[in-house]
Amino acid sequence: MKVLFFALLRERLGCAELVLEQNEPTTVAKVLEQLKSRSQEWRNTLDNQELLAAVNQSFVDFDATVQKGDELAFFPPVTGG
Amino acid sequence: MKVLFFALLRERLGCAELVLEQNEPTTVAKVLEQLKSRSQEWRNTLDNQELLAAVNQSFVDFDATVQKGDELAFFPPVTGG
Amino acid sequence: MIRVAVQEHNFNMAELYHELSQSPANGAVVTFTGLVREVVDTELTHLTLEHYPGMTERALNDIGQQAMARWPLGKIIIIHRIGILGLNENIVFVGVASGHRKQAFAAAEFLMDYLKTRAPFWKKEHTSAGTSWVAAKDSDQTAASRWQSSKE
Amino acid sequence: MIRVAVQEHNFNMAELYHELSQSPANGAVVTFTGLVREVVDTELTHLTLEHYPGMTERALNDIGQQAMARWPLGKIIIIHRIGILGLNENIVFVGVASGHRKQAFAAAEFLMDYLKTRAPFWKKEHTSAGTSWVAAKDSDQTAASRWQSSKE
Repeated sequence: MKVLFFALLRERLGCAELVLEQNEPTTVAKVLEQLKSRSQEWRNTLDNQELLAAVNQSFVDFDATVQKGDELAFFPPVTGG
Repeated sequence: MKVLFFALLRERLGCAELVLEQNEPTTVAKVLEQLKSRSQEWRNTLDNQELLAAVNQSFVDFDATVQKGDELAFFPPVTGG
Repeated sequence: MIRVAVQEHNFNMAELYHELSQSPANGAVVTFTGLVREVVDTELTHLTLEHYPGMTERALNDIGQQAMARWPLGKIIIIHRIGILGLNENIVFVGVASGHRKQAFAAAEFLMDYLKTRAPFWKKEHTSAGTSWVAAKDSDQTAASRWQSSKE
Repeated sequence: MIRVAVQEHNFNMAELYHELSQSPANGAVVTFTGLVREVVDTELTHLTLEHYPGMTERALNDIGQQAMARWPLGKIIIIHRIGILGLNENIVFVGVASGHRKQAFAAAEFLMDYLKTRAPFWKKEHTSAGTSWVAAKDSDQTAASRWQSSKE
């Protein structure tokens, strides 16, 4: 599973993209917990930021299912236009 | 006093502009009555048409005063844009 | 700043947009353009646009000033064409530049609603079946009157 | 018909207007353009626009389809620029062609409200005082949410 980060989140984490081994279907919320457990810095950043999530380039709630081969993205509220 | 007619009104009356002798101040409504009395055709046209009026190029109600030297205009509801 | 024009010749969208987008204080530009539209069931060849010279410019300026008094706007342009206008030709342009989009949208719609009911222009349709003056629409009166009860 | 584009280069207003005004069935064209606006108290030199390649195009198309489902529209164009954008440069263009003005205005405003809250773009301001990501505005969420309770 590919996980993408954008904008402020990408900058704070110092990471634009990572790959997670994930054989069983899981949820966006569980992946997020797993990411927070990587380090105190990741936890702080992901806790302190209002986050949006997309799976395969569509917005989803955090209880949405993600599985092997999916593209999961986390990012701050959008500010285009 | 100059009296102007536009669009359908101009066409029906066969008149774009006429000059009325008017030494005393009067009202738009009274001028309209005077115009209707010119002929049965004028009466029919001015009775059967929803009319707007302007004095010196500003919209007015029919009880507005008009006087010597004013430019009075009658026309149908506008349809620009 | 308000600029109004009543003219026979067409307007140039690129120039108008340039004029509207000059100031770095204005982050939002909204434009409306009305065009000669086909008429269902009859073959429209063209419109003729009659107006009340002098009063039209006054009325358009007045409408522009009312919009300026309601919203913080940087620039308003109103252009109305007159004379003979073929199918799909431009009739009217309203452009508004403002700091924010909400005000720009509201002002542009206000300007069109007021122009439709308060500027002395009259359209005549020329079709394969003959000519006829366009009737005023109740929906335009309704659209204009809603601005009297609300400030937004 | 919906056309969306995400691009670094500027857009050409004359060409876009031409594209919107082709059909004689559409008597009304409304456009919105958003530009880089000066920032009060700091000297803004430019913005950088980041986006989520692939998802942006999908999101813009989806927003366009929602507008098409709500109103009878002839054509929608949505263009969003990315990369480095200097003061007063164009950022975003939304254009709608429709039979009547009311629908064209409503659709253009809807498209902008949804784009502001549902298309994955992020602005970063570069000023004399440093750089900072632009914060999302509550007013944009409010503007977008009103379309959920009303069909007009």
